[in-house]
Amino acid sequence: MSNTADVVIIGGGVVGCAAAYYLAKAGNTNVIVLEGTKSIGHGGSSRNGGGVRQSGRDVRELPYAMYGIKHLWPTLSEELGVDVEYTQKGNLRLGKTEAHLEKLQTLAKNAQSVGLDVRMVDAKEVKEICPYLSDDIIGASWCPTDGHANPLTTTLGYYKRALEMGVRFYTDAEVTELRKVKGKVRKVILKDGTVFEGETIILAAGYESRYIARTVGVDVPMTRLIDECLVTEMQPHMFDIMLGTAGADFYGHQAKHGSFVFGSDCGYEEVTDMTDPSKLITNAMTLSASCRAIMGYVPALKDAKIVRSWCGWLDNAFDGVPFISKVDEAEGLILACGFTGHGFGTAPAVGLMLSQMVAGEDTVVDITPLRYDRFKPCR
Amino acid sequence: MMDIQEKLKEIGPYVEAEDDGMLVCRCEEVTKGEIRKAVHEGIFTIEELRRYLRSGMGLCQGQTCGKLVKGIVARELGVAPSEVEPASSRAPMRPIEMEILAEDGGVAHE
Amino acid sequence: MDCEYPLDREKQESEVDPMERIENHPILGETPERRKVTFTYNGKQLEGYEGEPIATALKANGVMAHRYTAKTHEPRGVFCAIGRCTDCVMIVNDMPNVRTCITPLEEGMKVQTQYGVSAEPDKEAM
Amino acid sequence: MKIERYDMIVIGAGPAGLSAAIEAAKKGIKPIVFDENEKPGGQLFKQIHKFFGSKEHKAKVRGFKIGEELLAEAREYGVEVVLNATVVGLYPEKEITVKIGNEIKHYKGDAVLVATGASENMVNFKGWTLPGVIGAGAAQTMMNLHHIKPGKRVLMLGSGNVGLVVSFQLLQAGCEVVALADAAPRVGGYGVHAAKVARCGVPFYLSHTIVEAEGEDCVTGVVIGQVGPDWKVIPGTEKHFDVDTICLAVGLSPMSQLLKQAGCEMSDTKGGYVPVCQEDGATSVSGIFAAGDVSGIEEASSAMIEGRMSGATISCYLGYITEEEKQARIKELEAQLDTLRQGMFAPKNRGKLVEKTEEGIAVSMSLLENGYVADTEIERYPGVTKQEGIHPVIECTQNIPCNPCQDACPKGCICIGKNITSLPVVSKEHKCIGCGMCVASCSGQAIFLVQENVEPGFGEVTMPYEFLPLPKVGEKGIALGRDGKEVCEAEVTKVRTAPVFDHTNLLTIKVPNDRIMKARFYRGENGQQSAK
Repeated sequence: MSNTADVVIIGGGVVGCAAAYYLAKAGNTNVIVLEGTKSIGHGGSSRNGGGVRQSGRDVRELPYAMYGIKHLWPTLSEELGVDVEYTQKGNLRLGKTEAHLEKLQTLAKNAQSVGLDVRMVDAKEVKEICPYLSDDIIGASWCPTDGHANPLTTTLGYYKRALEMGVRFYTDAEVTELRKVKGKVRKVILKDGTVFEGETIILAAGYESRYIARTVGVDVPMTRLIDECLVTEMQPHMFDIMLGTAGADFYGHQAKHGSFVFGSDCGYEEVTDMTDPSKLITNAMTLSASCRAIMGYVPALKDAKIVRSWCGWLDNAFDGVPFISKVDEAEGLILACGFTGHGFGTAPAVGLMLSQMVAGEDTVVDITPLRYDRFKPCR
Repeated sequence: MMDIQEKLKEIGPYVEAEDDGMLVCRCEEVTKGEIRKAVHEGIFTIEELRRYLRSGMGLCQGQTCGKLVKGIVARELGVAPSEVEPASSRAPMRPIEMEILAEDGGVAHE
Repeated sequence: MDCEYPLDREKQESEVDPMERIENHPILGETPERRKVTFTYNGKQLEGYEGEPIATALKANGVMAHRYTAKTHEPRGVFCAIGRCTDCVMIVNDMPNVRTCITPLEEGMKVQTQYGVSAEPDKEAM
Repeated sequence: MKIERYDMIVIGAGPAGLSAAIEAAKKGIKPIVFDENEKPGGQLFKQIHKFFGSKEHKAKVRGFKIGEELLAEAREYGVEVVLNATVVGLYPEKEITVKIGNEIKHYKGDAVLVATGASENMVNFKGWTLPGVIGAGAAQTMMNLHHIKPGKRVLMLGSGNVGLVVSFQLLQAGCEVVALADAAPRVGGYGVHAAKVARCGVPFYLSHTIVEAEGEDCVTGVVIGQVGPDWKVIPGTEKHFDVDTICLAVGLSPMSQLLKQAGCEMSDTKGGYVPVCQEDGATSVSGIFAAGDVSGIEEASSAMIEGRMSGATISCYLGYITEEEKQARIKELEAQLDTLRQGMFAPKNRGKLVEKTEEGIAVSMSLLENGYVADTEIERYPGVTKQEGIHPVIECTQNIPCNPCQDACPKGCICIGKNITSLPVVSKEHKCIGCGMCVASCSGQAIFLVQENVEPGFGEVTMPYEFLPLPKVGEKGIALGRDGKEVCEAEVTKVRTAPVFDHTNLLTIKVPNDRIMKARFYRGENGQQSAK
């Protein structure tokens, strides 16, 4: 089969797969997706807590986060033919101190400024929304249009549908280098020497995007941060809302299956030094620290058993919002990375916008603030 | 490198089999047919399969069905079972109550 | 959704003839004396020995099916007997998912068949 | 959060783990051993049969006794054994988290030995999830630890050593084993294990697999069928049995999850998913070692030696012994391991059909296909002789590493020689006194004493007997053949029990002279032997 396509997407995660799907949906099936590992969605796409949220997001992200929730998520299962378990029952961001409430208020105000329905609720209302929560909670922000979905089936759903529509996928295809042809980024070179060529190259490979972009002289200012999640055994149905906290202690929800999926940390993440980042070994402290954090807010879960924990790398942009952008000095290259842990919920919108960027159309919302060259020296 | 489209062509379409209804993953109640069908939809690895069907994701974490699932996937892909990479292995090795996990002597600092 | 669990209480308890205990073994000798305790199984009083796995006491009383699965409502019982496969889980003292093959029996324990993750067959498991 | 530090942490108090800890403790290390079970010894605690091997392999000692001995030795050398302690994870810097009681404890070891053993493989068939379908390990746990019969009528799937040994244990516990089936065309385990099951009347169905477990809420029956060359059931060959229990003994897989979590290089082999290991147990991660079944499935006897090797290696790794001392010890242990890995069941012969013994004698095909040596085949083996007066008949027909019978005979009637796998030879020069020590010492229960003409026309057969109730002298019953079928009427003339026999009773029956080479088991008038 030909190694040349209109679009070569580097990264078989949820963003790459979504972009491939929306390209195919728009009629362009001459697309190749290259996944570096053996499994589609091996990275953060399958390792996150499944939040589909707007509240708490930066105002630069909110427009497309809101667009996705309004226009794409509700029909996604039907569209992909895979149950993505999208549940839109709201998000509570919980606070235990006055300082927490202040922080939540600021976030809420920012969000309201771009038209998001998010408001502060008191302890009593919190209990009405979710009776299982701790009495220590004094208030929360409430965004009724937030929700959650299953990142595993969403990623594979996009993949499967794009595959059915004719998109070519390659796994175990680790990209090491990009190369220009006549001044335009065109060649994608794999570790094993295989060369793919595309009119447009979408780089959606998480933190690894940084190494790849560098080969055409572009540095993407982001860092790598480990994040851990855990899952309980199946529990009787308790609630459908998504939870988060002002103190960022944990986030999570009860999945359709009955298990609870939570993300949390132990404080060591910033200094985690993994000899081989691909091994994704969890930290010996985090499992326990996570349980303490979760039980501090949802004491009803104390007897729930944890069956598994895992970790994944976040690609944290220097200023907390992603790079979704064409690159002036590297024509033909589109960056889609630095999602800073917000990639899953916004993936449908991002995928759609990437397909629009390829086609040279205007994106559904303005994403100029997400340009790759926004970093400015502070002194 | 695995060319998914090429491999799908090579293994051909999913053909129903008599014992497709048989359970393989006891915990999550996943049948042989579901696993076989998924392979023909491009779900080639155990990792993907776990995410797609939940096989091996239940209470026993695949300790009972791991080998069986591997065998089915290998057969559908036309490769030796040893070529199918098993799932990753993560703590806790046994299901443990949150309340117990929380008691590791650690305290959150404010 | 309609309940698909067997509704006939008598039948779901799947009692067969009680399984014989081994009191004297050709190699292991006589089984040490243990204290008899009573516990309830789906509300019914049964006897077992203190400290033996709940599953053993149930078996001695002829109980085979410990739970019915969430998706296909199939009966399940002891399979590995060492706490790995988790097929033998039941609701013990109102806690679901208790591995009865490795949980010691105590006086007065409340043991119930588990449907999905619930004690009620008519409550659809999520 | 406190992290306790140890020189050496051992995960798993089975034969490998305990042996390693003992070996290391002897060199001055103070190891700590964690095990998730209530009892130490791993699977040894469910093994109630006598082990094979030679003296240094603890031959003719029952598995659970070996477990007790290992634990006593470990305690003697100051090994700390923590039970009911589930290791939750194995992390970088050789850190483990352990669930002990209602809390989690953190430990770091300069060396960590993973000796977590194996878990059972499963096969699936229609109805395999029904209550009443259990693993062979589950059956052992129920009857040998929890004192309850797994079932009244049982079908065993699997003719490997586990399937054979557990079938015999089921009979000892008083269960009826209605059949033993295996999809393979030949018995996989030791012939002697098969023979003792077959002579109790259990039919063997080789090239048969389970078609279906029947029952609504629990097992009420099973259908098996003959498999063709494509491993599919040949229509029309189905057979039904009324059973309440189906027992699966279809092999073991290493429980290597902790090693994988720790990032050790792994390899998918025929023996399962194992860490890439050196012979001394070192994995790809410095300071993490593996021993026993977790690094490849073998017998408990090998696991003990492997454990000792790891113990020696770790002692050297931690500077308690020199490289030279380690090498010397490893060499010694390797030699022991080598003897265990000889014979027809040696790892190199796995899956092969060995047609001739090392002595050049044809292997009994009936044994491989039916579980017992045919009457017409038995006389070709050197342990089977025709002599005047009482003498042993040793129906040991395969080369397995085992020699206790040689030492058992005070008169020197039995000779195996230097090669431990050789078939025992019964000498015609030495005089058998009929003490029966050989009968009781044979782990395979393959030795019988026979004597013609104890009274006109009648002879006697003395056999090992491990069932209850013990028949009484004067009692009349039926003598069964190697195939478990009725041979003739028999009268019990002697019943001997002694502590030295270790629960293998010697039962002597009187049968007609022409039946002494056929009668190999005894059934009392009131039917099946059983535990009460």
